[in-house]
Amino acid sequence: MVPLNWYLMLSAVVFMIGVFGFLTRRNIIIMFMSIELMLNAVNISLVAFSHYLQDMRGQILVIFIITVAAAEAAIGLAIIIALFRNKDTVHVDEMNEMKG
Amino acid sequence: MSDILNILITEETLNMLMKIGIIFLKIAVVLGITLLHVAYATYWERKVIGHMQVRLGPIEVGWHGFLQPIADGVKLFFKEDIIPANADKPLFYLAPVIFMVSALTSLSVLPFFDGFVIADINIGLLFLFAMSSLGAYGIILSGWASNSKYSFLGGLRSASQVISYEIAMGLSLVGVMMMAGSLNLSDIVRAQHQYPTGMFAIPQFLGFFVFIVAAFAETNRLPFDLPEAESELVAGYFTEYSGFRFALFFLGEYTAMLIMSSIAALCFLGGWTIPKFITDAMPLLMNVPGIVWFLIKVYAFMFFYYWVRATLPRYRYDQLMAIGWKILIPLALFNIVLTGTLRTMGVL
Amino acid sequence: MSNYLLIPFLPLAAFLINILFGRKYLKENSHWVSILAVAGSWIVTVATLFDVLAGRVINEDLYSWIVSGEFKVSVGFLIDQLTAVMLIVVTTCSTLIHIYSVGYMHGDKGYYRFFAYLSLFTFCMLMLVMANNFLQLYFGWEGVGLCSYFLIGYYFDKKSASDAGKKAFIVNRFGDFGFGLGIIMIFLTFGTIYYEPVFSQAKGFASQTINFLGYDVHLMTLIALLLFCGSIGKSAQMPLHVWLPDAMEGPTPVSALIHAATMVTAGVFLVARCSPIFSLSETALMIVALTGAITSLFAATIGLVQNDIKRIIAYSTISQLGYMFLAAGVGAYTAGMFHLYTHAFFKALLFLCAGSVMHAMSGELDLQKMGGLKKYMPVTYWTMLFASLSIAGVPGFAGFFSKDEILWLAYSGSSPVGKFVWVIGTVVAFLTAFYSFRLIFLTFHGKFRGTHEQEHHLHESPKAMTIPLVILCIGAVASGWVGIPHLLGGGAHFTEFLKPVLGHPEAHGTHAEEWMVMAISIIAGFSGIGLAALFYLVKTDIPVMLTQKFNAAYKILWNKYYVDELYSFIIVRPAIWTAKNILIGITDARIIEAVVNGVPKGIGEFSRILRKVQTGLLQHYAAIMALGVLIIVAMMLLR
Amino acid sequence: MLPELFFGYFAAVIILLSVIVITRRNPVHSVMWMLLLFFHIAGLYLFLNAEFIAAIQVIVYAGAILVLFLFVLLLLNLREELKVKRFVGAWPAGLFITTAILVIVLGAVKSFVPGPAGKYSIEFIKQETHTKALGKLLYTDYLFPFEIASLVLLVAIIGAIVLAKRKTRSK
Repeated sequence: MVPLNWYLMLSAVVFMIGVFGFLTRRNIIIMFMSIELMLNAVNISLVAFSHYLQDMRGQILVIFIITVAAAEAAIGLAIIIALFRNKDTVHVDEMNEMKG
Repeated sequence: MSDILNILITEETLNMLMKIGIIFLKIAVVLGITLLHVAYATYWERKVIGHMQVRLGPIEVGWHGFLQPIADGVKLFFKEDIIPANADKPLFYLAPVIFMVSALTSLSVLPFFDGFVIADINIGLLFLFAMSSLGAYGIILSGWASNSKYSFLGGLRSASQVISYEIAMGLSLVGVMMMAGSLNLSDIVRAQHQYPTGMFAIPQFLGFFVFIVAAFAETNRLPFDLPEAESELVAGYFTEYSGFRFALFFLGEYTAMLIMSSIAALCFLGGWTIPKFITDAMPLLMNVPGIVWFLIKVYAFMFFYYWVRATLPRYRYDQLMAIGWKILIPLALFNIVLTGTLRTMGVL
Repeated sequence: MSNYLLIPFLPLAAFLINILFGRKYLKENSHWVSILAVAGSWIVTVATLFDVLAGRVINEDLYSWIVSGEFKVSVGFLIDQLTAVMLIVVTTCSTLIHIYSVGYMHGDKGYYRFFAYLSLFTFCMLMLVMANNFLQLYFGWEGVGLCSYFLIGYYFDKKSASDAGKKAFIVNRFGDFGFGLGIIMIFLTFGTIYYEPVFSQAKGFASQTINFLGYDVHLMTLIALLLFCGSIGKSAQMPLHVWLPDAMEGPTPVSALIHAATMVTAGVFLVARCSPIFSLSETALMIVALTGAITSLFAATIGLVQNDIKRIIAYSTISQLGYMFLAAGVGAYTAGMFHLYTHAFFKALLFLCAGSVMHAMSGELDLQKMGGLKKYMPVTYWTMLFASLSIAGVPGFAGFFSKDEILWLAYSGSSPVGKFVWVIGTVVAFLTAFYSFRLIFLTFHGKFRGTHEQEHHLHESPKAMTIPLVILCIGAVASGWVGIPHLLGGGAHFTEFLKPVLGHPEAHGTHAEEWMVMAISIIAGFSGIGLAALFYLVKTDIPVMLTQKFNAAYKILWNKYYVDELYSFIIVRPAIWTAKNILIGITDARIIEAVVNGVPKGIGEFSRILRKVQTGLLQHYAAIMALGVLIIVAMMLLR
Repeated sequence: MLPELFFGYFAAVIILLSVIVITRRNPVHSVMWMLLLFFHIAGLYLFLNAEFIAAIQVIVYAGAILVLFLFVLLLLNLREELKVKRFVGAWPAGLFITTAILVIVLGAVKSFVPGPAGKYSIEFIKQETHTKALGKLLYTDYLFPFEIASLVLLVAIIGAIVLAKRKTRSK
């Protein structure tokens, strides 16, 4: 039997890889994919919890997370397209109009 | 050494190996039969359309051109494999494989007759959706990786077409799921057998209609073969492919047709069973093996494919999208509401 | 019976409709809304008056307005005999003047605004008189003040008009300050500001004193005088009378309604309403009487020499208001109210006639440029003549009865200054008759002295103006008949009607004395008229000679006793000097500017440093967030 | 032994693929690796007896979201992407922060104590079938959140159309 902790550690590692990608990549689409990675990491731990605690709530939550991820991807990508039209770039470090 | 073997080879592992062996055998059988069918589907298509257009079709190779598919296969196999210089090579290689694999994988959940299915999983229908949505990757990637205008436009067109009609197709099958109360294809067939009309095509005629149209669009067949509209896009997303890789796309398309026909047979036409009222009238038919009924239904649907191809003209691209989003999806949604209402009222 | 609520709220509705929709939609039809509303009020008022005559008094709260600890105020209404009289005066005058304004203001660009303000004024005035507590009274009081300001400055593009508006507002502040203090004192003393408990408890505090700046002050005197401060301001008594003549810058209907018939009498109404308090303090009453008498004389003498037709009537108003205070001061509140009531009609009429004259003269106000208008505008002439006869105290006219009652009660009353103020009152009666007829003779008789162009233009005013004149004229003649004294065989109904609220002083005199007082006042009135006729009809060189002979006295009167100059010297100029040199020069430039500029400058500098943090780069924020997560998780783990 | 091996394979591949996904220069390749990653995650879900979740993982994530990514990538012209720097200058700082959090979280996972088990045992799910169990719960106890999720999706649809639509020049 695989212990639950293994899943949690896997989840943590994947999540942190996602965070790293988000913090360091210049391409905003890859940053978005990093977010998806983080969401998936959370899903892994939720499904694992659900299985080990014999409770369906974790998987219900996963369904909602996937829903939100889909919505987020749709909106986010639409924003990226609008952004690309205006600025002709997808590099985040070239977008600093909000600089104080 | 033998100690380790002894530890590994126990009763349990042997049993497991046995099971795996049976599964591999099943896969081999299914693949062999399917590929053969696919090959001859091309032959029959040429023949049927030929006769519909009052010409003969292939006739030279073998008796009535019966060996034509084999000759075609040999030819494609030995043709030069051309790769464009500026192509994204890994993806260029990968695209037809994804396309073919996604089609072939779907076969694993199709029950050909009672009990004969490679993987009898509970979410068979969902698995089919998943795999059919994967096909889009092969199309998009082939279009993009070829680094060619025609391929790229064809790829984009096809991908948006496939994605759009996937929704309609999925929704059209929801009615069936509600009728059967299961996602398992075998259960769906059994539920139809229990049902008075014997097949869901009758109570689910709306869903069946949506499914047929969506299936034509999903497989990029006429009248919806926009991605490969010769007059506009040469050959669409596989313009740059040749030889064996072209053959993979070709096979993939016909496999997808076969799978769509199978789904239609399983979900709407009663699969390997025939309606009870027929067997009651003619008990003799009980002795016919289920696979025969199943194949008859599949062939009938394939024939319909050819028939439509020979008859209908091609739609314009915006018309295609309009049909998908403005007619089929609302219709499918209406079908779901209707089915749900009638189910709760106890009519269906 | 609860339809009495319509009385104030109809005009309020008219105000809202006009102010919201007047400019764009109603435009020249604005008057319909206002007139219908105020006429509706008048009808309800008449109905209410009959209820009150039948002996029903309303005193109820509509809803809770302010509740703060022990302090509770409602919007409430008290309709007793006193209120009923005021209601009749206010709604009648208001209705007629609304109608008159249709003709007078015709074609003005701020037409809707004018009617909106008139309606708002009517609403506030009605709230004032219908209040059942001091705070609501104060609300109405300030409301009418505000409307007065709006309407004096109605021609705001004219500097003198906007200045006059400001002057009225500022001068009234002085009085209202005292009034506010008076209300606070009432609350501190009685713990409530509702009339009914205050007045019923007042007797219990009659002898109470309060230590104020080391002096023991009689509590009731203090409260009464503080309230009287408000009256002085609003009713333009000495020394706060200076605003009223200037208020004539407003449109004439405004002068008639606000600065003659209704608002300015609010001070008298206040004294009458608070009569239970005033009656407890002999000192306060004495001060009221003397203030009234002196103001009355003072304003009448100024009125003798002025040439501006509206100013003469304005001084006459001040003088007559002084008369009412004189009456109240000798304890004859009913007589004061009676005079208020009759005065409203004839004074409003005088103003409207003056407006009619102005209308004909294209805005000319100078008496020297008029003359002989009688044949051009007969209706105006006759109505104005009747009004003047009334104010001069000619027997049979309204003014005669009220003035006579005041003089008789002053003479016969128990007030220590009664005889003194009677003498002054009689003199004023003479002066009043004189200047009123000086006005009539100079305006309507003799030869026209204006330009040829003006003469060509002379005409009678339109129907919308003359009809109210005629109606008011009936009031100016007949309104006194409800109060014919017993001596002349009348029933003194007015006095009897108000007795339950205001009481009535004992008259310590015989019938002979009463006849004597009446005769003296009649003689005073007729001699005034006669003298005016002599000076301005027969021997027109006498006034010129007199002014030359008594040049010094004439100068003083012509310059209104230099009161404005005195105020300017004592208050206005020091205030301006302080504002210029200390407030602007030091406080504003050195202190406030320094703070105002320094604070944002400091914030700006701080922000300049702070905004370095805002790089605008998404990943910096994300990294800081992650760092925060790191710190929080680490803290939770190490805890 | 076998389950551990199985898990080890999946975990190793998932971690490896995650790293590959975020380090690829070509975003299209990233997407393809991510596709593979999602299949492995779906496999892990199957391993955890969550077949329905595995199916929608493939259908929604692989079939919809990633296709959307791919579409957007194709719509944007990213040729120069292959020539420029992949990471921001301060990536070591990011690495440091991430590693630090990871170390702490991994340390914290050790002290995790599972709560009491619920009624959805493996046998129970097998008997009822996973989809049915999930559906019953979703349409009863979680009906309201479910409806909200549908609203979120509606907003996303409209929002995406509004945002991505090319602005027609107003006259």
